Formats: sequence, structure tokens, C-alpha cells
Amino acid sequence: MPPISLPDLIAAGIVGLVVIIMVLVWLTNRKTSAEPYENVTAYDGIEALMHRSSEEGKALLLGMGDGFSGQNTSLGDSNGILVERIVLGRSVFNDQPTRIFSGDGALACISQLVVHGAYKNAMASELFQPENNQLSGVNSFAWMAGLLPELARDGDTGLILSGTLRPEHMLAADLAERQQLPLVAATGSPNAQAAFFASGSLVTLGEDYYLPTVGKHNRNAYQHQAKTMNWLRIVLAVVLIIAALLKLSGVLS
Amino acid sequence: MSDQGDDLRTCPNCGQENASFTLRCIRCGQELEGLFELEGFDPAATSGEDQADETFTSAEVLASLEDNPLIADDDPDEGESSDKVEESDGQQCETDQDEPDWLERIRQRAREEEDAAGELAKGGIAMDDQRTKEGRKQVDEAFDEIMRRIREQNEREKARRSRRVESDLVDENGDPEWLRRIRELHPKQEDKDESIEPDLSKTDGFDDEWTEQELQELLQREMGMPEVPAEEPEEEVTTELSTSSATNNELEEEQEISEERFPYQDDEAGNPVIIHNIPEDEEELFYAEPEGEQPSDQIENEEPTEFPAQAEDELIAEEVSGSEEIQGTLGAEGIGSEEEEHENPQVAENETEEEPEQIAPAEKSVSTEEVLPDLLLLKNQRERAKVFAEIIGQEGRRTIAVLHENTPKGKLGRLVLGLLLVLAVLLAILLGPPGSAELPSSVPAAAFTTNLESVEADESVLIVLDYQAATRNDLEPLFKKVLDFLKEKGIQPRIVTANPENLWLAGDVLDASLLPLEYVPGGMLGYLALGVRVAPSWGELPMDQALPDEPDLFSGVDQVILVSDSAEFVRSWLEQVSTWRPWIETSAITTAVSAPMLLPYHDSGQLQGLVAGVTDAGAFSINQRAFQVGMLLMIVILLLGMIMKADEDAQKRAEERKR
Amino acid sequence: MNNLDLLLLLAGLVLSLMVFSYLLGDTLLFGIAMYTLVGATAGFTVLVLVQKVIMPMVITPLTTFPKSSVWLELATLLAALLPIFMIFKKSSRVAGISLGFLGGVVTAALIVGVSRGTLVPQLLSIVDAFDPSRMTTAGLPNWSGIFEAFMMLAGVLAVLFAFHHRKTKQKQDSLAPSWLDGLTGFGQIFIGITFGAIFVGLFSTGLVALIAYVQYLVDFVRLW
Amino acid sequence: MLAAFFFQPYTAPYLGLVLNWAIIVSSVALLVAIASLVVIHIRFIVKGRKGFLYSIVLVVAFLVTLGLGWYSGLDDPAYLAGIRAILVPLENALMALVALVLMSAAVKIFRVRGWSILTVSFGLSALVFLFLNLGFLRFEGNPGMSQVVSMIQRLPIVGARGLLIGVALGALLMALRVLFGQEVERE
Repeated sequence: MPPISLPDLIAAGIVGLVVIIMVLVWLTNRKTSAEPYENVTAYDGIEALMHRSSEEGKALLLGMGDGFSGQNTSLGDSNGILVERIVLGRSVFNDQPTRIFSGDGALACISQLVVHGAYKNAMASELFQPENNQLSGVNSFAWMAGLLPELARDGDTGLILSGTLRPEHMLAADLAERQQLPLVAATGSPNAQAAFFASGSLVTLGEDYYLPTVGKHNRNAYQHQAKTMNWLRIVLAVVLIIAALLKLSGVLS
Repeated sequence: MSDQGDDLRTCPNCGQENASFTLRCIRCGQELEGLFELEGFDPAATSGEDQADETFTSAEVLASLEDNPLIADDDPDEGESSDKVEESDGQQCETDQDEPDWLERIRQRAREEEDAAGELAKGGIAMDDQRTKEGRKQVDEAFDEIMRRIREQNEREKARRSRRVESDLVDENGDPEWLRRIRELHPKQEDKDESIEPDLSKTDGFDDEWTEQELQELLQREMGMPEVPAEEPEEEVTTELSTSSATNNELEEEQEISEERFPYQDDEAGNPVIIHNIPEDEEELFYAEPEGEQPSDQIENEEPTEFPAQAEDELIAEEVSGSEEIQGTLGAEGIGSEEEEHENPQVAENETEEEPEQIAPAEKSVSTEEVLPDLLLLKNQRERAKVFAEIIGQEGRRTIAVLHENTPKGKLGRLVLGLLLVLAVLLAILLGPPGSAELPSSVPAAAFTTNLESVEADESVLIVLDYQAATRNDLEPLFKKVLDFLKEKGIQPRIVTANPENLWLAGDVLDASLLPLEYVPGGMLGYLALGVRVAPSWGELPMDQALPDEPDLFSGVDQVILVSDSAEFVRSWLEQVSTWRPWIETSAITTAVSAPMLLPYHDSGQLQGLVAGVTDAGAFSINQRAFQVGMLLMIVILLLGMIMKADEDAQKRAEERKR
Repeated sequence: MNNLDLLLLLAGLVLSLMVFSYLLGDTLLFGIAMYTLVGATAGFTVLVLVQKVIMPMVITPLTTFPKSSVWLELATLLAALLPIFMIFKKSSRVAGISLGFLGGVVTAALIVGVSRGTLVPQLLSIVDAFDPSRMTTAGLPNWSGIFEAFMMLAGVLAVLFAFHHRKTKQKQDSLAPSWLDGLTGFGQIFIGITFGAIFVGLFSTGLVALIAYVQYLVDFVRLW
Repeated sequence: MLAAFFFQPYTAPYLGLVLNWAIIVSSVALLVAIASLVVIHIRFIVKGRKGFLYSIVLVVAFLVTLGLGWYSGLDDPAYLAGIRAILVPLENALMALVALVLMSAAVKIFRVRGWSILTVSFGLSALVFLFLNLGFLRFEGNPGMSQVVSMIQRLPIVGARGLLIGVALGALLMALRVLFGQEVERE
């Protein structure tokens, strides 16, 4: 085992800094701000899709990506689950239930719990249909392969992709376009962001993915997180500039 | 993950599966036996109809809401309309009119969460107990009694509040509250008003003179509205005569905005006609109701301080607040806290249906052209009005755009472009030599080669595979090269994968070299577990059995070569594994698409080398000529896209100039 | 080539052609090909999981108790059994506990990994570029090194501030964030460059696959 | 877990054990999810749901792969070659489709997104890198131009690094919020 090194200490410092800023922001902003931060456009698109789904009485498709347990490419991406919670919280009584497709086993199981929880909270457990939440493939390509035919069916209102995606998944954007379905791609993978950007769909860019707020839902959490990110950015910028100057002047070895 | 439903109970009547806590069948209304079996209730009274299959739609939920005694109207028409809903839905079973399912659930919930139960819930619980003893009819009577009491209580409370608000609204000078607020917001404008409009301020004490009642009357006179009895407490106004030119300008601007957004709003007679797809009853809601006659059940949903006492003159403001509902519906960011109303439109519907008489004059008064010049809206109201106007302007449009409209021409274009590329590649393969020119190595690729060359014969190399069949053509040529190189040096690498796909995929490469491929369970978690691995004193870890030859994957390893088509995988490796084994040098063979996001890791020294795709390091296993043709075609297409866009813009500009 | 190989080759060819029916707007054949992929990979994965994970990690240790603690074996068995409750009851709290445990582990791993593996090295790399030794070559200024170091610092900060969150537009003071707009624009240039490179990379990877596929078809035709 | 990570010299054996359990849980969860997938599709077939043909294909492919593998053994070269012969062209074709789809995306990107700093730099960057990939430019004899080209090739690092740091910060913050149970407000 390696001994604890300077980078490890810096890493611990960064985590500590994040926690401190988080707590400070939380303490200073306990009330809902009258001047909220602007929502992320892509997440606003999700809200529009949710409404569209309920207005048109058609099903909404939610692709959760394949990154959670690390069985595939990425580890620990739980943001898609949050988006799912928000979407499901509002769509349990839609004419057609939201259909969810996961690309990771554990993600599919957790998603099942989330979906069931949403129905239970709405006191409508009997409306819950397990087949609307399924694993659509065991790896990222198979996940997309399972999703595409579902997307090609009639009676869908739109597609939300939220989670770890890969650039190849932009095929889904193309099929969605063919099917006249709006698509929102929320992903933290810059590669996939670039591909979906090229496809013309609504996509989260950069870190925006980690700030899920859909309309008023999750707004407080989003406000705190956005403010924390802003402060973190500023602190980081100041530290970087100072460190660069110190390095340049030879103070830092 | 179960494929079965929740702990469901099957309805003995229709076979529908219901939640365990549901007291009645959601399809046919049949009383369900078991835990919540009720005495004194005749299940035969309900009937089950078609149970074909199909899902339980929200239409049914809405239908049950319509049956809700809380929001049901005594008006027989209302009953008829709900009947119609049921009749029109052929598949929907007859539901019990007195006892909707959702109410049962709320009671059940209240029973479960007794701590959180309010008076109503407690009443419900007690009522259920009573029901089991005395039967359904008595229970319903008791329920009605409770509801009546709550209504009365609410009405008393409301009347009291209304009186209080009325008294609060006038200060010691006799200035109404609304006027004070406006003064606070527009102190300068008021001064200005006085100077510019002496005719209105020639009598001293302008504010004192114009009482709310007088304003009300004046406004009604101007608008030709029938006078409303002055003694009605609800008729507080928040309007002010538009006296300043500045204010007029503002309003004109606003009108312009609204006109811009309602290109079709004027009919032939010049009357404003707003065409949109908001249901009319919802629209009526915005024109609000005199509060005194508001149904008491609605009061529960209303925040007491939000609309203290509204007059017909304030309808615009109400309309604006109503717009929040639409905003929520259409996806724009809502401003107020109207979520509850939005989620329970049925309540709103009933509310409006109850008071057609009051609504009629209000509707008349709200024709925007008439009202706007005479109203000075509060700042935030104006903002809301803008939002509302914007939303109405968007009516009938998509709430979220489809990427591009899918015209047959577009489909054809897509097909042509695809075929063009296929044809170009085919021709390049069939005609002419494959090409031999090698691209110059990039810096990371050169570093990869240098790093590989520096490996000594006695060093241990670990190769980690994580790629898919789709990208094998981009990776396997380089992988083969590396294996050949290591073989030349006499190094036998250990090859592992955590991706099941590689077990069958890598055979093409590995069969030739006769190297075994080991499987690491758990994906990245597995690598992490091996990275942090310390043999415990108490025995073996479960994973030791999965890698029986050498459980410590990184024991003695000097070099790790990742063969992956995913930048995420390489990043995860560097984050999760390399940080635990920092002395092991890591390099990667990856696809061209992954390279840009991995370059920073090479730049920071975390990756010793990086080759990306067949174009890197000159490992062309495919026809290079075809590759060049494809690239060239893409350049042309990209340029074409830019030119088309520029042309489109030029045309638009030309059209604008013409106009 | 024996008959079985030929049959498999034909099956592969037909399935891949089904994929290309997508271009014609077909969904039936395309769907069949897709579900074949899903089914086959799922079947293979089950085999791998059972034979290479569950058997050695859960079942085999039960038969070799002396090697490790009995409690350890039982805990491992429990870890394996808990998610199975999902099969019988999708809302199983027991299964939820095990998945919650997994969620906690991966989240902790993410925090440690991201901070140690990406944040610190990438930030240090920016600072290291300002090392005086890198900025001079044989006593003379290394202009390209200096340029790169400053560009990297300015570019990275600009990209970071391109995502700076702002208050709702209506409430904004119109004069305030002009410097931020400039920085955002500067950052977007770099984001665009990176996205452009990724786009080309994706096309390159796809093109290689296309060429290989067309070659496969040509070879197949030549085979006959 | 976090403490175990940061103070791992003392906790490494336990950390390893916890990770082992996590691997088992995730593997079993994957098995459960696959079982659910298959059962759902069997149910679709039984019910005759619209598009059940797909379900038949899926179930048959699953059973054939599983059955043959069980029968012949997971490491049987013939079995593995069989899978390879079917799935490689299939996935290959899917990836090739991406190239074809990108062609139409390239035409539309500017019309869809309009002109902005982002799209213009995107387009120019794509053109430059496409041109570099052609392999027509050779500057072996011209170190100055080689350095320019090398610098251009390094340009994506700036954006990529900025994105990576931003994404890492976002992920870190989100993960901490998840741990503190603040990831989503209670509604």
C-alpha cells in the first residue's frame, strides 16, 4: 500500500473544502431564494416532456444509461436515479406509464425500487407495472440495442436519456428524430455530450448534468448545489492563479 | 427484481389485481375481502364489467375524482356530466358514486400515519370504525356531517378573515392598503402624475379623495360595466387610474408586446379574440369568483393571505396568477405556488361551474384592450402578465421541439447521404490500391511506443481488455502489434478482462498467441478490490477463489496496458486503481473518439502513452484509401452544412429587407 | 469452411444487413437484429456470472470452510441472497438494504477516485506547467511553453466559468456580468474545439467500422 | 467507507472485504435483472403484446446462447467462435451506422443550433481535425510547422481538462449530497 502522499492530502483538502462550502451555502440559504438560478436548459426540456406526456396521453421513455455498479464502463453515477425520481414523482398518473430502461443490473433493481416507491407514495401501487421498468441490455451497446426498438414503437411522447452514456448512443437521437420524438440527453460523459451536441438534441453540457432540477422540482437542492459550485469555481480559480504565480516565482517546488 | 406486481389482492368479481391496502377494486368497485373487510355493505351492489386487460388509466382516476363528494356539485348537470364520462368510457366499470377509491386510500393512509393525521383524517378513521358497526349509510351521513361542519367552520373563518383584511386595508388616513403599496412601489411616478395631470390632482388629497369605492365606480363607468353593490367586502381593488404619460407608455408597450404575441387576436369587429387550446373552464377560473361564494372545500386549497379579497377589477392580476397554472402545464418555470390547483384541476372546474352568473360580467371585463389602459399593474404582476402573454402566444405549439421536422425530403436526404458514403467506401475498396501512407505519430502515440520499448524482458506486463465488438477494428490491430512486440521481447503478459463480451471477442487475437484470458468479477469494482487488496489475516477473500492462479493481480506488475474503447473506463481505472498502485506505469490503446478526453491524463503524466484508433501509430489494418475518401466526404458535408445555413440566413435577411 | 461455419457466417451477414435496414426506415428487421444482440449477450452474461462469479465467490467457499471464517462465508452468502428477494417482492426492503449498501460503496469509491484520480492531478498539471524549468530552454525563454502554460490556465478557468450559474434573467442587473460573458465566450471556444475533435473521433471510429463491414461484404461475395 | 478509503493502511483488509461483498451484490443484481428481463418478455409472448415477435427473438437468442454454453462449456472455442460469428458483424454494422448517421448530423448541425461561438468553434475544429486525419499534410522537414500541428492537436486538452475538472467537481458534490441524503429535496 502506498503511504499517504501530498496529492492524497490535497484530495482530502478538496473534499473538505467542498463539504465546508456546501454546509455554508446550506446555512446561509435555508429559505427559498426569491431570485433563483436559471434552470439548466436540458432539464427544462425534461419538464416540457413530462407535461407533453401527460397532455398527449402518451408514454415517456427514460433511458438510464449503464453506469452505476461499475459492471460496465463507469462507476457510481447515481444522477440518473435522481432524475428518475423527479420524473416519476410527476408522471405516475399519466395515461401511459413512463417506461424505464437501464443498462446495469443494480441500476435496474434500484430503479425498480424508485418506481415502485413513486407509485406507493401516490397511493397507487396497483398501477405499478414491473414490465415498465426493465434492464434493456447487459452492456452499453446491448442497452442501446434494447432501447431502439422500443423507441421505434408508436405511442411514445419523448425520450429522456439520463446517466452514463457513450457517443455511440447518439443513434438513439437519430431514431428519435425519425420518430418525431423530442429527446433530452443528460449525461456527465463529455464524449457523449459532444456526440449528442452534434445530433442537435437537448443535452447537458459539462457539469450541468449534476444539477438536476425540473421546473420547481428539486429547486432548493439545485439552488444550493449551483451556489456551491459557483463558490467552488471561484475558490479554485483563485487558488490556481496563486499557485501558478508561486510556482512561477519558484516558491512552490 | 420481481416481475410480479405488489402484494396484490385479486378482485373476486372481476379478477383485477389491487394493492394490498386497497379496500375496493379499482376496476369494478367491488369491496375486497380480508383485512379491511367491511360489514353492512352489500358487495353485490357493484358490478364488474369488461376485464379484458389494459392499464388503469388516469382517466379512471379523474372519473373517480369527479365522483368525489368533496368536490361534487349539487347541480344535477354536474352529476349528469360525470355520468356521461362514465358512459362514454366503455371499458370503465361502474364505480361506487358515494365512496371513491382514492378516498379509501386516504383514509387508509391516515390510519397508517396516525401521528400525521389531521382532524379530517381522524374523523375518517373514526368513521371507518363506525362504519364497521353501523353500516355504510350511517357512515356516509356522519361523513357528510363532518364535512358540513368543516365547511361552516371554514366559511366562518373566511368571513372573519375577510373582515379583518378589510379593516387592515385602510390606514389612519383612510388610504387603502393597495394604494399604499402602489405608492411604495411608484413614489416618483405619483409625484410626476400630480404635476403632469393637474386636472386629476387639482383637488387636494388626491389619494384621500379617491376611495376604493369611487375608483371602483369610475372604472365600471368607464368600462360600461354594471355596477356591483358597493357593500360587498370582496370588492377591494388594486387598480389605479392611469394618469401619467410614463405609465401610459409602459402600458402601451405592454399592449404592443401582447399584440405581437397575439397576431390573431383581433377578430373582424376589432374585438380581441384569443385563440388557444386552454380548456375554457380553466380560462374561466382566471376570471375568478367573488370570494364570499367560494365553495368551502376550495378554501382548503387556498392560501389565506394570497388573495385577501379580490374585486372584479383585479381580474388581470388573478388572470396572471392563474397563468402560473398554465405555466406549469406548459413547462415554463412557474412563479407562484399554484401547484396544488394545477394538480387538482377538477376542483377548479367545479368551482367555476358553480358560479356562472358571477363569471359572466367578469369575463366581459377582462377583454385586455379595455382593461389594460386603465390598470396599473404591480411590477411583479406585470412580469407575470408578460409571461402569461408569452405562454398564450405559444399555445398550440410544441412544448419541446422535435429536433427537426421529419419531412419525406429529409428522410430521402438522409438515405442519400448514407448511401453516398457507403458507395464511396465501396468504390475505394474495389478500385485502386488500399494505400500505404502512414500518418505521422502523435505525441502521445510516440510516448506509447517509447514506453513499450522501454519494457525489459524481466518486467511483468498486465493487459486489461475492455472493448466491444463494434470497435474491435479500431483497437485489435494495435493490440496485436503490442502482443507481437512483447512476444519478440520474450515477455508473456497477463491478460484479464471484466467485460464478458471480451471472453468471446478476444479469441481472434489471443487464440493465435495462445495466451489465456482471465475474468475479473465485478467490473471496475473488481479492479478496485484487487487494487486495494491486502490479504486478510482471517483467511481468504471471496475474490481469491475467482482468480485462483494469482489472486493478487498487481503483484510484481510494472506496466499496465489498457485496451479500451471507452474514455470512461480508462478514466475510472486511473481514478480507482492507479491511485492505489501509483508505481505501476499505465498506458492505453483506445479509439479515436475516446482520445480527446484522455489527452489531459497523458498531459498530467497519469498515462504514459496513448494510441487512439488505427489512424494513430500508423496501424492501418483497413483500407487507408477508403478512410481518406470517407474523411474527405465528411469535410464536404460539413462545409455544405455551413454554406446551407449561411444561405438560409442570407435569404432570411433578404426577406426581412424586402418587408 | 464447414457447413456450420457457413451457416454462422450467413446468419451474421443477414443480421448485419437487418441493421442496415434502419437506413430505409424499417423497424421490424432492425428490431429483430437488436433483440438478437440483447438476448445473446444476456445469455452469455448469465453463464459468465454463474460460472465465474457466483460459483467461485459464493458457492465454492462454502465447501472450503477451513480456509476462512465461517462468519465471513455466511456474510458473503447473505450478500448474495439479499438481492434475490427482488425476484419475489420488488419492494423488498431486504433487497433495498443490499442495494443501498452497494450504492454507498460506489458513492464512496467515486468521491475518493474523483478527488485523487482526476481533480488533484489535473489541477497540479496546470500549476506544474508554470515550473520555471519548463519555461526556459538553455537559459532562453521557451515561448511555446510559456504560451501553453498561460493558455492552459486561462482556458481551463474560462471553461469552468462557462458553466457559472446565473440568476434568472429578469432579475439580473444588465451591467453586472459582462466580464463573465466574455469569459464564457472564451471558454466556449475551447469546449467547441474539444467537441469538434470528439466528433471527428467518433466519425473516424464509425468509418473504420464501416470500412471493415464493407470489406467483410466484399470478402463474402468473393468467397462465392 | 470513506474513512476506510482515507485511512486504508489500517482498514485495507476490511475495505477489500466490503468491496468483495459489493461485487457479489452487483453481480447477483445483474442476474436478477436479467431474469426479470427474460420473464417479462416471456409474459409479453404469452399475452401476445404488440411486437411480441421481438420478445420471441430475445428469448430464443437468450436460451440458445445459454443452453449451448451450458452444454459445451463456457471456454469451448467452437462455442465462442459461433457467438463471435454472429455478434461481431451485428455490432460492427451498428457502429458503421453511427458513421452514416453522423453524415446527416453534420449537414443539420448548424441549421439546428444556429451560429454561436460554440457551434462555430465546433465546426472549425471538426474541419481542422478531419483535414489532419486525411494524412495529406507532411511536415517532416519543417519543424516549425510540425510544432504548429502538434500544438493544434493539443488544443482539445484545454477544453477537455476544463470539462473534466468541472464534471469531477459536479460528481464530487453530487456524491457528497447523496451521502448526506440531500441529493433531492423532499417533495
